[in-house]
This record gives sequence, structure tokens and C-alpha cells, in this order.
Amino acid sequence: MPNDILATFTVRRLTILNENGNVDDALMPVLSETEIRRMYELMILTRTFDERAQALQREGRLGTYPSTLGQEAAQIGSALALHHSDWVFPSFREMGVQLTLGYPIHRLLQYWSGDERGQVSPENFNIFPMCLSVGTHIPHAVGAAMAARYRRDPVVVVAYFGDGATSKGDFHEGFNLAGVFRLPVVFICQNNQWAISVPLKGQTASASLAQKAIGFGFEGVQVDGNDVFAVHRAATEAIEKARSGGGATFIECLTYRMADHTTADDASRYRSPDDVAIWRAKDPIMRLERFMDLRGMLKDGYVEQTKTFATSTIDEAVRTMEAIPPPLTAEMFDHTCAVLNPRQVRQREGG
Amino acid sequence: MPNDILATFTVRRLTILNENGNVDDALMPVLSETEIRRMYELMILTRTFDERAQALQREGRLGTYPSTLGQEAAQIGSALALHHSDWVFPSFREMGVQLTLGYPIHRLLQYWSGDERGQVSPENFNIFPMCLSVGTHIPHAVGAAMAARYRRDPVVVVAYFGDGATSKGDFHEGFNLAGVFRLPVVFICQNNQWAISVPLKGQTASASLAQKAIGFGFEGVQVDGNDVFAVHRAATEAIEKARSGGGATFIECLTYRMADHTTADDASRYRSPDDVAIWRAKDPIMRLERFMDLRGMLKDGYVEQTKTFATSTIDEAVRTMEAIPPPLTAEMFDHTCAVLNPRQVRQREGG
Amino acid sequence: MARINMVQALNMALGSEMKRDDRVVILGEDVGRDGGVFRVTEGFQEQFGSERVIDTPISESAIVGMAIGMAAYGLLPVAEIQFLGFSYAAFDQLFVHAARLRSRSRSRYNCPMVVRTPYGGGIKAPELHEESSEAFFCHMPGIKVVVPSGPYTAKGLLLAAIRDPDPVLFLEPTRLYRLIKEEVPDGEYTIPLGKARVVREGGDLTVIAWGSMLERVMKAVERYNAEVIDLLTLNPFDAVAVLASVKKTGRVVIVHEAPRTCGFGAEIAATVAEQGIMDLRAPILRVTAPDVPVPLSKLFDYYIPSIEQITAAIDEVLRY
Amino acid sequence: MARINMVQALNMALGSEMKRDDRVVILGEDVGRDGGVFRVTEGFQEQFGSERVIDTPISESAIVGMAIGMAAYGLLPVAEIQFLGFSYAAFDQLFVHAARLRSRSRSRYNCPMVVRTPYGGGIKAPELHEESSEAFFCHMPGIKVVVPSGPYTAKGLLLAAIRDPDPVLFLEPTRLYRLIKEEVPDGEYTIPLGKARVVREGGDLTVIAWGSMLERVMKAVERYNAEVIDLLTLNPFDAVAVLASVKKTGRVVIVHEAPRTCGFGAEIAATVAEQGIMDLRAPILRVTAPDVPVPLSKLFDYYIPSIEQITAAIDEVLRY
Ligand SMILES: Cc1ncc(C[n+]2csc(CCOP(=O)(O)OP(=O)(O)O)c2C)c(N)n1
Ligand SMILES: Cc1ncc(C[n+]2csc(CCOP(=O)(O)OP(=O)(O)O)c2C)c(N)n1
Ligand SMILES: [Mg+2]
Ligand SMILES: [Mg+2]
Repeated sequence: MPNDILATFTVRRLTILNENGNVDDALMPVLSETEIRRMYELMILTRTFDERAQALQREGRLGTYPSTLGQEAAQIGSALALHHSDWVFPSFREMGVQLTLGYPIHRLLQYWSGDERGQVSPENFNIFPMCLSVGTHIPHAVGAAMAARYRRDPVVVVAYFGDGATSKGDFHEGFNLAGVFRLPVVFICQNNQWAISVPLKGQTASASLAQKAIGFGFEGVQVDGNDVFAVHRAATEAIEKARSGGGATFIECLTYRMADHTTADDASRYRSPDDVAIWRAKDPIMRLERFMDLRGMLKDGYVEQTKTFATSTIDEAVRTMEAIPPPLTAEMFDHTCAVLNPRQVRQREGG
Repeated sequence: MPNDILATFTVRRLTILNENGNVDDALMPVLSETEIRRMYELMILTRTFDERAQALQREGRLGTYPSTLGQEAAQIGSALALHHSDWVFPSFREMGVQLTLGYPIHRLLQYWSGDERGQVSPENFNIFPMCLSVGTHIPHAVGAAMAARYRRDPVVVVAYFGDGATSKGDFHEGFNLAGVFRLPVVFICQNNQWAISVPLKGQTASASLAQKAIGFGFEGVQVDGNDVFAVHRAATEAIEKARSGGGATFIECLTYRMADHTTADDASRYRSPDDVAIWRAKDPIMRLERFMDLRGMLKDGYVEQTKTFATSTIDEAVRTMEAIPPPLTAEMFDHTCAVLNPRQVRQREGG
Repeated sequence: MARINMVQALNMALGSEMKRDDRVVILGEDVGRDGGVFRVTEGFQEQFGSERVIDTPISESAIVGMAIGMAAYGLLPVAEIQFLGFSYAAFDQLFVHAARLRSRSRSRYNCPMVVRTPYGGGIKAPELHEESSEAFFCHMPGIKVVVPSGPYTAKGLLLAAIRDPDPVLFLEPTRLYRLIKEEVPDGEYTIPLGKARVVREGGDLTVIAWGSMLERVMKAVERYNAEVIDLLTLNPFDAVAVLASVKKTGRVVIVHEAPRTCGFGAEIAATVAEQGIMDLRAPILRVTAPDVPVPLSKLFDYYIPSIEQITAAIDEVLRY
Repeated sequence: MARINMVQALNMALGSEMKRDDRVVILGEDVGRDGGVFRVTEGFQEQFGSERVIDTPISESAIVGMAIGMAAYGLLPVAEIQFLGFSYAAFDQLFVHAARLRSRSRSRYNCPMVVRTPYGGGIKAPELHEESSEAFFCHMPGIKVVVPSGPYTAKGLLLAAIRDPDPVLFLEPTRLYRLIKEEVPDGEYTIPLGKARVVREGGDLTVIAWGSMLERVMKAVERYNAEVIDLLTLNPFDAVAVLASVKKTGRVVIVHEAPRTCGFGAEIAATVAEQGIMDLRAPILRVTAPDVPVPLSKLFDYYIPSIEQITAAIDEVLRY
């Protein structure tokens, strides 16, 4: 169609750490050795948690569980950019985020064992209950950001979700409001390229997810989601931009769901092991390990110590979780409303 | 954020006819004098209908009514690009579209008088019932396009809606599906810059609506919505592209709602008469008249004749409408289901 | 004390609560500059600023969703859905999130919000502007459903709803907005949620209604010795008041504007059939709209219960 | 004739109808390559191609919305919503459009579609995967609501639903998918919508249930002279069958998995209180979940009606 150009848009992509462990120094965020070790340790902790959760599920000690395998960089890299006063709205596959923020590990397990009490986030951090209904928590994040701004609190709100969530109306309506009101919110999509059996191209014809932000008047950026430094940098910048009044940012972390969708799924029905193998070679932990190795950070049995510590931390959490007495029937009632109505009171008493 | 450019997008804008009545010959679609007269006559018919409907409403002979004033180019220009086998999914402010397609005028009036029987579109044309619930008809259009493609019918589906509808989840979900399945559908937004009292910038932070298509992997184009030639050209091209398997297009017709939102609204509460005056100078009928005048097409009292004919056409339709006997109670039941259930049968009989 | 209509009473309640408590914020389509399509929020944006009186895009689901986030953060949002017929898009947010936030988070977060919306018919408006689907929302544990029936109850109930620590759906009978004027105190007062009002005492039968049907019921019962109960809150509804009246009268007629099947009348009848059956002398009759989609204005009068239908039901139960 | 489970019966019904009528198309999340998360559509995409077995993005509202457009165009879409708990996003499309297309267009268009969805609990799945909110959809004139209770009824009802000229919501009790095997004829047969089944005759009381509660009811009534009615269709429900049984027994217990208030049990009780009250000898009791959000698995057994609760209600009505 021959005519004038009304506007031109670009979408950018950020990678810092390559697969050999080398970084682009110009882009590398300033991180102390301690901070880098913390990243690594959290990634190992997350992976250890994940393995254990899957094992527990197989033994019937947890219910259906969604693995975070392969998404550790996206989760830890971004969560480390948060302040303690920030608010987080997770979907259901961000256990790495919760672990980074110091969510009690046994409560995560408790939740996946089918016990709502696991959803009680610690008082010193605002993490909303995990949202199972894909994408529906996005407007909540927007509302919290609106409230924070109204209160003049220096709070940034972060919402996490998957590629599949970008198809939901809630995604669109929430993004649109974030744009209109220029809210302090950062949207982090873990594009793991699958929504159960539906690959990305079955989810959208958009070449990238990041470009979806163009329709809402704020910036979208694609980040190598298996590169913890790139994720961290993008998240830090977006969070600081939001905090200083610059409005919303959409970060697409391009990664891969290495495991089945959940323990109830069998991914071999719909995707080839070859595809998975390609991504195994891009493992985010391996990449960070190579980087650390090049800098001599893995000496003195550091990797083994880290893994051992992670294992014992998770062991401890499993024990704590399993020692929790099962919920009482009254539990089911007591959080329905502040004050139960007469009928509920009767029902609570078994009537 | 310093990093690589992943992709670049441009959004284009089409204008052909300027405010003095001159056209860009390179862009001007091939239209016979008869076709141009038809455009003009339909625009006059639409405006005459609109004036009458508002008058009837004031007299209590119609219910709440939404004016099409100022949007005639967007409606007639696009509707003239349709084939008879195409399917149309209107919102509630496209009476110019229905008039162009030959919808019985008295039925339009009948509908706005509060009588569902006015929603019965003629058998020889597939026009869905007007949709009052903003944006919710967009997925229906997508479904019809899916069905048409499955049937290998050379049918294109067109959905009309306003700028306000772009905020709804239905808009997003429908657009996304149209992109994923590369469907023969054309989305036409009449961006009249208002949704009741909310101006465009309160609806979205996106600089144009057209750019929203970028997130769905198909083309979006902004058209001067008061330029009947530009609208016609853009619609024709998009419809032919869809018919030949090229997938969806989003056309934003940038226009202006010259009247109150509906007869129940008072726009002077929220917008200044100066803004409206600016757009009055861009009146789509005036623009076409100037073009025709420059080509000597208005001679021999053509304008008056057109208006007189339109008036008598509408007069006739009003008489037809007012001669229709009011609906019977049974009407309310008989279209609920193919076969009423026993309870409905009893209720129909007054029980 | 002034004689005012329901729109004014609602405006008064909202205005005083906005002044009293800076956690109260209003959001919805056209609630700001335009003051709401029924003018319930008139003047507030000027008075309280556009950060407290927020004109939103057309996104009913996100209006409720945002309000949830605001409420969880510590504000007291009062969201307006322009008409109940547009609230269905927000059904998911209401049922999955607003109703369950307290439960899902085991009281770590709660959701003290009000969703106000014009409700019911009789204003000759277009499609979806005359819905009365209250029963849906009464099947959502965690949400309260309130329906005022005049200016006085509107103000007292709205203040109670805003102060309630849990989500409240506040249904404003559109037909009553400007129909009735009543004396309404200038100062604050609340009407407790969950309590019905006996608006007329009587011994022969109990007629139960709410919202705009109440006005019609009052006309219909003129020549009967009927007790009339205005529920005011549908969820939780005041079963004690209903059962006490049934104990006295032994006969029940329930009147609502919504279709019969699974309307809220079913719950009332079921409750009486469960807990008050021994007091009953007659079948429990429901006078309701038929089981058809809400028609446009030309048929609307045939759709909602007429005075004749109400009196016919009364005559029938009195036959026992 | 083969002994198969409900998943197989549904698969058989869909497959044969796809073969018989090329207007039938399937759409939903993961229905194609994966064959549906419960494998109900297993093998179809290979057999019928991806234009007839369509994997959609995660857009429940648009799945239903698209199906409406397809149905209006002349196809017979069978949409799958992955779990009933995700259907609330499609509430607007179901109630405003699917239920009303025939009415809004005065029969110029109709909407012959089926929305299938796993329904109810007892499978130890996460949040929103165990919902039983059937009552909402029974308050939507224009939509039928069907609940099979085993492989045999599943096949016959699904065929009837696909052939129905209006929209049908088809709720598949998840807990029964693989629990029961029954003899199911290989050939076509339909079970008429709107008709209940008396699954057990008895004279002392009538127990009404549907879906997965039926199985539990059958265990509970073993030592009673109870008539058990399986409704199969909830809207329209078979009031004739219910009233005939009540006439015989004079006592009613209704069992459902959803919360009490405004659950479908209310409509049944209200209908009996309206049309069968003179036959009643006892209060109508409802054995239901309490009015709380559906809990996760650790509490789920306390949530749904237990055999003890059912027998307690039976004992109570038998006291009259
Ligand atoms: C609204 C909704 N629809 C369907 C489901 C069922 N479901 C659970 S996870 C999932 C896929 C989600 O994909 P994505 O958003 O990419 O997240 P991922 O699982 O890859 O982390 C689906 C369809 C759901 N939970 N919520
Ligand atoms: C879902 C929904 N929400 C709210 C309304 C009330 N309403 C009617 S028209 C309108 C504004 C629509 O704006 P736009 O889409 O720009 O169309 P326009 O009126 O300008 O033609 C609103 C909010 C509605 N009809 N539907
Ligand atoms: Mg994914
Ligand atoms: Mg507009």
C-alpha cells in the first residue's frame, strides 16, 4: 500500500553472557563476586528444589507440580533486581523468584502438596498468591501499582507470566491500563516457548512477544532468558525506570521449558527430544558456571559445596513441611470472609 | 538500553483526498463517476437518516440512538469494498454500513425503536446483529472467517468497532487468533477519538491504533477516516488480500464523533466546542463535495436532488416502520430456543 | 435532612466517605469528567482529583482486576461498572479473585472493594442495559450482594458496603435512580449488611422482594393483609426475618425481575422448604420474568412481573 | 458393544459424529497434537486434520466467541474449555452471545455449538481444576446444561448435544473419566436432553443428584428404600420426573458438589415447593458443599458431600 510512514518502531534484544561463558564487557552490569555467587547459589537452590519437588510428586507426597527447569536465569536474574518494598505477582512457575525473595521453602512445598496455607507470603515481602488462572493476575499488579503511586510509595510492581498468558484478554487490558496511567510496573514474561502442547507459533503470529508493547505505548525488550546477567540488567533498568516515574516496561525473557509442562503432562507426545537437546546446550546454570570458571570462581569444591548446601536446605524444608499438621476443616471456612454469615457458621459446625 | 535491534516496524498512513477536494492521483482508486456519485448519495442518505433518527428520538418515537455524524466516509468507503457474499459484524454505530449494504431502512429504525425484529438482516446478505457490548463481536468475526476458510468459501469477514473497543480483551484475543490462523478477516476501527467522555489518550497510550497490529503479526494501517477514497482504497486492498489468502489487516480510520455519544449524552460536559469546530471543517461530505465540484459533478441541482431523494427515502422508511404492529408477547419466547422447554411453554401461555 | 433521590443519596454517601477516608478511590468508565452516565459520581473528579476519581478505558474485567490490586494494597476502591450487562466480562475476576483473595492467601491479603452497577430494567435503554442477573453473584462465596430500594437505604447500605472488609457487589436499581425521593439524613449512618427490612406488616401472607420490584409489590399488596419484606442484602440474605414472617403467615410469594430458573427466588424458596416447611400452608410461588433473554423496550413490560401477576399469585396462595 | 470408560465413550461419540458430519469441528487448548489433557480428543487431529481439530491459544473467551461465529456460519463446533474453572472468562460470550444469538437475530442466526468441559473435583488437581459451578449456567435462558454420569450416558448425551440446534454446555465429571466402565454400544444412539433417569426405584424418599455425586449417592442409599433420580440435564431439568417421584415418596434429598447458596439444588427445591408441596411430608434437604471457595486437595474431602452427610440427611427426612 503506497503511502506515508506514520511511525517507526524498533524492538531490541539484550544478551550479555554467551554460551562459552564470555560476557560483553560494555553491557555487563556491575556485580561483585559475592553477588555473582549469590546468583549461582540461588539458581542451584532452585534446581535442587525442582528436582526434589518432582521426586516428591512421584512418591505421592506432592500434587501436580510445574517444573522450573531451564528457567532459573530468568527467575533469579529478575528477582534479584527487586527491592524489599516491591510487590510481586507471580504465576505458578516462578519458584525461583520466591526462593530468591526468601519465601519460606517449606511453604512452597506445602502449597504444592495441596494446602492453601503455603500461599501465605512472609509479612516483610509482598508476594501475591501464585495465580493458576493464566494471566488473570496481570490487572492486579496494575492495580497495586496504581495504589502505590497514589500513596507516593517508592514501590515497583512486578508481574510474572508465561508466553501463553500473552493470548489472554487480561494481558491486554492490564498492559493497556499500565500504559494509559504510566504506572510503576514491570511485566516479565518467561517465554519458554510452550504452553502445555502449544508451541509459540501456535500462540501468536507475532515474531517476538516484546513487540506487543508497541501497541500500549511503552517499551518492550527481548532478553536472552538463559543469560542471568542480561535478565538482571534489563530488570534492574526497567525497575529503576518505573521507580523514577518512567512508566511500564515489558521484558520478554526468551527461554525454554526443559521439562514436561507439569508432572501430569507427557511432553514426548508433542515435541521432539532434539528440540529439547538444543536447549539443554544453552542451560543457564552451565553458562554461569563457565563464566565463573573462567574467572576462577569455582575453585575449592565450590560447586559441590553449593549443591550440598542446597540439598540440605531442601531436605530441611521437606522435613518442616511434612511435620505440619494437616489443615482442619475449620480452615476452609475461616478465610472466606472477615465475619462468617449465619449459614456459614452453621456449616462450619457441620450443619 | 544499549543492545541489538531485533526488529523494526513501520506503520503507514493513507490520505488521498485533501480538505480542498484535491486528490493524490497516484493513490486515487479507479472509480467511475457513477461509483463516486453512489458514494456521495450514500453519505447523504446516512446523514439524512441520522438527522431523522435524532429527531424521532427527541419526539419519543425512537429510544436512545447513537449518531453517525462525521463518520460517513469511514462507513460508506469501507462498506462499498465488500462483496455480497462477505460477512459483516457491526458494532452499534455503523448505520452507514448497513445502509450501503442495502439493509432495509425501516428495520434499522425499528431496532432503535426497541424492537428486536429490526435485527433480522436480509437473507441475501450476512450482517450480524448490531453488538451493543463493546468489542465482544470481534471473536465472532474471527470464527466466521475460520468457518469460511474451512468451507473454502471465497468469503471475507469484516468487523467494525470503535476506538474504545481496542481496550477490551475481546479485541486482543480476536486479533491474536486472526493472526495465528491467518484468517480472511478485516478489522475496521472507526477511531472517532471518543468513547463517551473518554478521549483517545485516556483509552490507550499507543500513539496510533494501527500500530497495535504489530503485536499480532499482521499489518495495521491508519487511514484518514474522513477521506472516502482513502478508506475505500485501504478497505478494498485489505479485503482482496484477505480473499487471496494473505490473512488479516487492521484498518484504523481516524475520524471524529461530531455528535453527542448518544441521544442520552451531553458532550458539552466533557469536550470543548472548539475541538468539534476543528473537525467540522474536515467534514467528509464537504470534502467529497469539493472534489465533485472541481470535476463539475454537482451541476443541475444534483446536491439538492440527492438530498430530496434521501429525505423521501427516509420518510418512506419511517412510515413503514411506524406501520409495523407492535411485537406480541409470544415474540419474546419464540426465538429463545428452537424448541421451548416445558417451563417456557407454560410461561408463554401466561403461567 | 433533605428530600433527595437515589442518585443524590449515593453521591452524598460516596462524597462523605471520600472526605472521611483517603483510602476510598473511585474508578470506572466515565466516572470522572462526565460524573458517571447516571451522574452518581458527579463533581468528584474536580473535588478529589483524577488520581482518586479515575476514568478508565473500556475494560470491565480489568476495572475489577485493578480494584482487586488496589484493595490488596490497602485502598478501598469503589469501582463502577457502567451497566450490570457489562459486568459479565468481569465475572472471572469477581469469582476467581475478588471472592477468593482472602481465602487463597489465608487472610494475608483481603479485598475490601465495592463494585457498584446500575441494575434492572424499565428505562427504555438498549440491549444489555436492563439486566437483573443478581443470582449469579449470590453463588460466589466470599462476595456480598446488596440491593437498595430507595434513597435512604441506598446511602446507608453504600456506607456499610464501603466499610465492609470484603468485596461487595452493590446493585443500584436504575429505574429508581430518580423515581423516588425520600428524607435522607445529612450525616453518616450505616444499614447493616445481611439484614432485611419488614416494610409492611401483615398476617395473611409474606411477599419478598428487593430493588425496583419492591415499589411494584407495594402497589400490588394494597388491598391485602400482606407482610412485605425488602431483603436489601441478597447474599447473605436474612433467613431469620423470612422464616419469622413465614411462621406468622404460612404463605410466601417471591417477586423478582430476573428469569425464574435459578433466580434468587429459588434460594429463598429452598430455604423456606428446608427450614420453614412446617409453617407453610400453601405452595411457595415465584413471580418472575420468564426464562427468556431480556427483551428490548417494546417487550419489556411483558417481561417483568406486572402488578396483575403479583396479585394473581397472592390470590392463589390465599386460596389455601 | 464394549466395556469402556467415559473418556473412551466421549472419544467414540466425537469420532463418530466427526465422521458422519463434516460440519463438526473441535477447538480448544491442547485438543490437537496432545489429544486434550484428558485425552478425550486423542487421535482426532491426525485423523481429521488441523482445520477440524484446532489447537487454540489460551483465550477461553475467544474460544467460545469463535465457536459462536463458526456456528452462525453453519458449522457445529465442539469447543473444549480445559477446566470449568477457566470458563468464567468466557461467561460474557456464553451469556450475552451464545445464549442470545437466536433471540437477538430473531432466528436469522442460531448457535448450534457444544462447550465441553471437565467439571467437579476429587482428582487432587491444583486450584480452579475442581469447580462445580453448574448453577450459573442454568440461569442463562437459551443454553442447555448437561451432565453425564457414566460412559453410557456420556456418549448418548454428547451425540444429542452436538445435534441440538442450540448451545449446550456439556459438563464432564472429571472424577468419573476413568473410574467407571460400562457396556457402551458401538453404534449411534442419543439420550434426549431434558429427561432424567430413575436409576433406582424406591418408596420412602427421593434422592436427586447428577454427575459424580450420583456414584456417592448410590453407595449411601444402599440400605434405604430410596428412589434415586439422575437428572442428566440440568437446564431444562425434568421437573415431571422429579414431581412424579415426590408424589410417590413425599420426601426429597438433593445432593450436589457445589456450594449450597444458589446452587442448582435451590431450583429443584423451589420447583417442588411450588408444584409438589402438597405431596411433601418432610423438609426438602440439600446436601451440598458449604458456602466457601473450593479448597485444594488437603481439604477437598471435607468440602464435597460425604456418604455420612447424605445418610444423615436421609435419616432426617425419614424422621417425618
Ligand atoms: C485461564 C487458563 N486457561 C487454561 C489453563 C490451563 N493451563 C495451565 S498452564 C497452561 C499453559 C500456560 O502456558 P504459559 O503461559 O506459557 O506458561 P508456562 O506453563 O509455559 O509456564 C494452561 C493452558 C489455565 N491454568 N488457565
Ligand atoms: C462492554 C461494554 N462496556 C461499556 C459499554 C457502555 N458504552 C457504550 S458505547 C461506549 C463507548 C464506546 O466507545 P467506542 O468503542 O470508541 O465507540 P463509539 O461510541 O465511539 O462509536 C461505552 C463505554 C458497552 N456498551 N459495552
Ligand atoms: Mg510457556
Ligand atoms: Mg469512539
